[in-house]
Amino acid sequence: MIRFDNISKQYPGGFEALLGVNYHLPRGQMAYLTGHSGAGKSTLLKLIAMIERPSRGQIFLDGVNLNQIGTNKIPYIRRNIGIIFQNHQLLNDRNVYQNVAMPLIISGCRHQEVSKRVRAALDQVDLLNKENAMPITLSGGEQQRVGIARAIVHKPALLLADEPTGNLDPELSKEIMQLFERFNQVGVSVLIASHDLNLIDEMGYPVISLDDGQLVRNDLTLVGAKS
Amino acid sequence: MIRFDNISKQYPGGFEALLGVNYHLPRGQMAYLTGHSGAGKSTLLKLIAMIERPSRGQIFLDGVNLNQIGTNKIPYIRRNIGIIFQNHQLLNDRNVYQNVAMPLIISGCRHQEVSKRVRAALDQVDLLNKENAMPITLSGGEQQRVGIARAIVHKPALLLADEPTGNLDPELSKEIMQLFERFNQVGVSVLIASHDLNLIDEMGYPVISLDDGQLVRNDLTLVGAKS
Amino acid sequence: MAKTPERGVKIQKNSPLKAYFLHHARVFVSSLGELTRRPIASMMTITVIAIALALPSGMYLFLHNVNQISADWDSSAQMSLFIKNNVSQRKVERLANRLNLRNDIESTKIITPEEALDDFVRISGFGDALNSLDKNPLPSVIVIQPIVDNQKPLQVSQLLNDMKKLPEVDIAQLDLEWVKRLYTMLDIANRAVWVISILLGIAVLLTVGNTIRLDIQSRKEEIIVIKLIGATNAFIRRPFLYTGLWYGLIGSLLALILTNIALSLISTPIQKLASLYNSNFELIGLSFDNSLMLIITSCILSLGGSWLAVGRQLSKIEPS
Amino acid sequence: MAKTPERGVKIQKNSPLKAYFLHHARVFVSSLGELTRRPIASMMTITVIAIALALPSGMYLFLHNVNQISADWDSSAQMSLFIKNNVSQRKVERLANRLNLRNDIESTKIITPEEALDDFVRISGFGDALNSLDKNPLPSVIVIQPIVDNQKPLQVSQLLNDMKKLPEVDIAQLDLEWVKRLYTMLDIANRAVWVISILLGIAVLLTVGNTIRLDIQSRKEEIIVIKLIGATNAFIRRPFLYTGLWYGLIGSLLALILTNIALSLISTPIQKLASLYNSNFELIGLSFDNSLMLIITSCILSLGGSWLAVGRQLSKIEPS
Ligand SMILES: Nc1ncnc2c1ncn2[C@@H]1O[C@H](COP(=O)(O)OP(=O)(O)OP(=O)(O)O)[C@@H](O)[C@H]1O
Ligand SMILES: Nc1ncnc2c1ncn2[C@@H]1O[C@H](COP(=O)(O)OP(=O)(O)OP(=O)(O)O)[C@@H](O)[C@H]1O
Ligand SMILES: [Mg+2]
Ligand SMILES: [Mg+2]
Repeated sequence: MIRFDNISKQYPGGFEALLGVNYHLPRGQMAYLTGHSGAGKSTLLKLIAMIERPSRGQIFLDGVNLNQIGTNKIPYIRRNIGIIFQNHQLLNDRNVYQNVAMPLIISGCRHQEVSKRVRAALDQVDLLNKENAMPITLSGGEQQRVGIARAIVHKPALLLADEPTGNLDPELSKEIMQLFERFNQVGVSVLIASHDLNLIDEMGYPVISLDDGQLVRNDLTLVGAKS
Repeated sequence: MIRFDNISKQYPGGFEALLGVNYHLPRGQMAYLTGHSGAGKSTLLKLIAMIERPSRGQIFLDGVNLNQIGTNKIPYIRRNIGIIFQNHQLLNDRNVYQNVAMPLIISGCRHQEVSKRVRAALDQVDLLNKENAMPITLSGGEQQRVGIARAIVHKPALLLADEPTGNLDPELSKEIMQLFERFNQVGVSVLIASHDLNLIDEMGYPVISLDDGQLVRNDLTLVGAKS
Repeated sequence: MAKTPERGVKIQKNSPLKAYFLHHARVFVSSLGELTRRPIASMMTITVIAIALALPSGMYLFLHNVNQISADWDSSAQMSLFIKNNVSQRKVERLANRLNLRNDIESTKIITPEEALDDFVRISGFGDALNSLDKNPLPSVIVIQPIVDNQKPLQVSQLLNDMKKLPEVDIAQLDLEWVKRLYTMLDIANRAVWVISILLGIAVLLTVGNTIRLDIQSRKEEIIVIKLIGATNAFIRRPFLYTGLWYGLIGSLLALILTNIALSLISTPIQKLASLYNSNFELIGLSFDNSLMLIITSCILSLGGSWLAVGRQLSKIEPS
Repeated sequence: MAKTPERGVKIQKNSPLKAYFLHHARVFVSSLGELTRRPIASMMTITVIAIALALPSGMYLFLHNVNQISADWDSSAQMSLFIKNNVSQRKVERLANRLNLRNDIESTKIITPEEALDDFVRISGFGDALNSLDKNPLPSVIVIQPIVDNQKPLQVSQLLNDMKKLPEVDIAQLDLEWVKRLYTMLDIANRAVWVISILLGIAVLLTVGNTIRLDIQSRKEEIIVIKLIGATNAFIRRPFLYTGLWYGLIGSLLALILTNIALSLISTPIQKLASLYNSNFELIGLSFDNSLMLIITSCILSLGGSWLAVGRQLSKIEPS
């Protein structure tokens, strides 16, 4: 699903956030991404979603070389990815329902279909009762869950999650991870950046690990060889 | 330092975020605040910082009844509190240095004094090298640390922290907690909302716990009796 | 991913064309909704636009009406040709008829020496002595009513020169020089209205552009978010363009209302003024065509302003 | 906490007054810095303000100049009094002297019947017959030059009526009715300039208010953050007010420049026009006082606009 081919990312200003990163996440695979604060986890995910472009190397998303995608094609790439952002990125002037419905509206989905899917997604993150609340009136964890609902509502082929449980209590974190697991079981590829090493251990999925922009652990090579 | 006297908070819309909460945090005490997502932790902290006003009950901050503080006096109350917000709340159009300097500038501190204190604060969160970076170019954890530096730069008498390590790896989380501990040792009262139960256990400070807006655990009564 | 059967495709979509129009209609209506949700803020922008539009149309009307009034006064812009004494009465008549054919002369009128003397007697009030004259000393006069074209005030001078050159004519004299001066002033004022219209048109463009620009700025975060979840630039641009259109539309309607209120307010004093001069003058309002022009101009300017703002701003806002 | 010795107090502070002025000066300069950091955006707002200010000052100048021109023409606004035949020449002289004392009369001039006849002979070109008259049939005429006050066009009519009632006067006749008409028009135009100035003043107020409002809106997050860390409302308000002031100041300067450019552009054709009428007319520019007034008005309007916007908006933005 995702293949990084010797990817480096240098930010304007000269900081090298990623340095020669190679890995391959097979289709339908779930994996974790770890590393200290500032190791480059978010940068790695941003490269996949084309929020940043790599300085060197090539990224293949489902066989497509992202370097060859023009700016005006980016929206269509993003529509097939569900992204959970580290800082939620909710629309503050729309309520929870409208936030979650956004990806469907953007891709021109029918009205009845929208409402059915949004409710299903909200149900999965246990927020059906907050449907009409504005994001600003939600607790940190609730906002995070709205972001998760929005990422899964259009049933993307790939799910990227950046610290999806940073604001959640251990119990809820576990539940959310299990939600991702269920998605993975119906064929969605999932990549989750997380600090919660205990939970990661518990879930038992392959881990790739960054340290100062370099890959220092890559369980996926084993998996890749296997599949 | 902080006394909650039968505090309830009902948000507009009717949601009861806090229900009859009583506790007393003695001056110079450090304590943890826990509870599930949406339990009311942030609400409790917001009441202390006068970001929200209680619906019922009285809050005493260092002996002052907050109900008797007028709107125009609020800024002066806030200047004596260091607050670390769940969502960082950084100024995106100013760099790290300027963000951290803000509390000092607001209270009219001298120029030389400002730069000395800001550098000291940045040093404590290990961000001296990012002094001139804009918040948007920082990783999630780095932003969180800028928020921490800003909260401690003016050496407040009380430190409130809402999920200060949600975006930090376990190692850094530990360091930050130790930073709070050092502050506490020089007499600062500290109240930290956190989900990181392992870390809380490890630190061994008193815990107060919320469940659906109600206080279900309060180690502080023991402490309060002791002191 | 583009190559594989997309999961997203499973979503039941409308037919593309229908979806497109539905979406446009929805954005068109919802952008109006946005404006009404912040009524005071929207009214500030709209009022500025309306003032900027009402002023040139008001001034246009003012001048249009003054032109009209002065057209009434044209009758005063006569020319008197004093005919040489040795020209016979018949020749004078022939000359008058000939002049009548010129396309810059409206009409001619002959005042015979007898009539002139009668007038003179009447004016001076002392007829007895003159009546006793054995020979009338006064010349024939041909009074010419030129056709005055506001756009060409010099034509009348030209005509006057021509007349002076006629062999039969002793003296040719324009009765009311001031009419020419008035036309010169009106001409300058007409040009001024054009300049002012252009300046205020720029003001409308900039006002809408500025409003939309700041609007975009204040929605920067939202735009980033919505880009992050796969919205195209066109999708993001649309509501802003429609908002600009609404500003222009409502602003021009308000301008029309303002202009017509102003018109009805001054109509009474003007009517009174006109009656003082025995003029059956009717105040001219904005015609349907004028109004339509104003609305269309306003919409185009506003849309242009928001287009500029959106183009400049949207490309600057990219997630990072 | 207010009661206890505050830890924050340990921070070395400037003396409050010095700190206050230092802070104001810093904000004053830095708000200009903000404007120059977004030059195109700022120019849009400033241009709208400048246009809105340049228009009324331009129109004011136009009318001021027209008034000036028409003052030159005042000499044409004469009145002729045809004196009854039975009034002796001495009485005519006495009447003329008496009239001269009126404060609405500039000067009087007597045309004796002999002079009148000479004129008539000259104009008609046929003196022989008239010269042979044994008695001059023409009356004495007193030509009056009234003092024309632009503000009171009806005074002249009043004077005319007075003259008609004089027992010695047979016929009193205003030579140039059109002057009165011109003054009426100028009067209307003067009023129009006032109305337009007020409208455009409102436009300035709204433009600045709107810009500041949207500026505040786009800084909503920042304002919340800065409130959260203990900033007072005054602290937050200040940069916006200074920004408004800058808009007004720069806008008015630009308006002055625009007006003076326009003035120099039309000065040549106007000069030519004036020379056509043998007038030694000098185009009047904006005086120093006018300019100062414009700048002050603009600053007050802009500050007022931003004050309104800030007041309305800041109270709405509260952390939650
Ligand atoms: N736009 C940018 N410009 C410059 N430097 C940047 C930018 N974005 C990120 N960086 C730097 O790149 C490094 C990696 O950032 P990244 O966000 O990928 O870290 P991370 O692994 O997600 O950390 P965290 O766990 O704290 O979120 C950081 O040191 C950060 O300061
Ligand atoms: N402004 C508001 N208006 C209405 N309801 C609100 C508002 N703010 C918070 N709430 C509700 O109050 C409840 C408690 O919110 P709070 O932010 O205190 O939770 P929390 O304990 O901090 O949770 P988390 O760990 O997820 O941050 C939540 O259910 C939230 O939806
Ligand atoms: Mg990150
Ligand atoms: Mg919270």
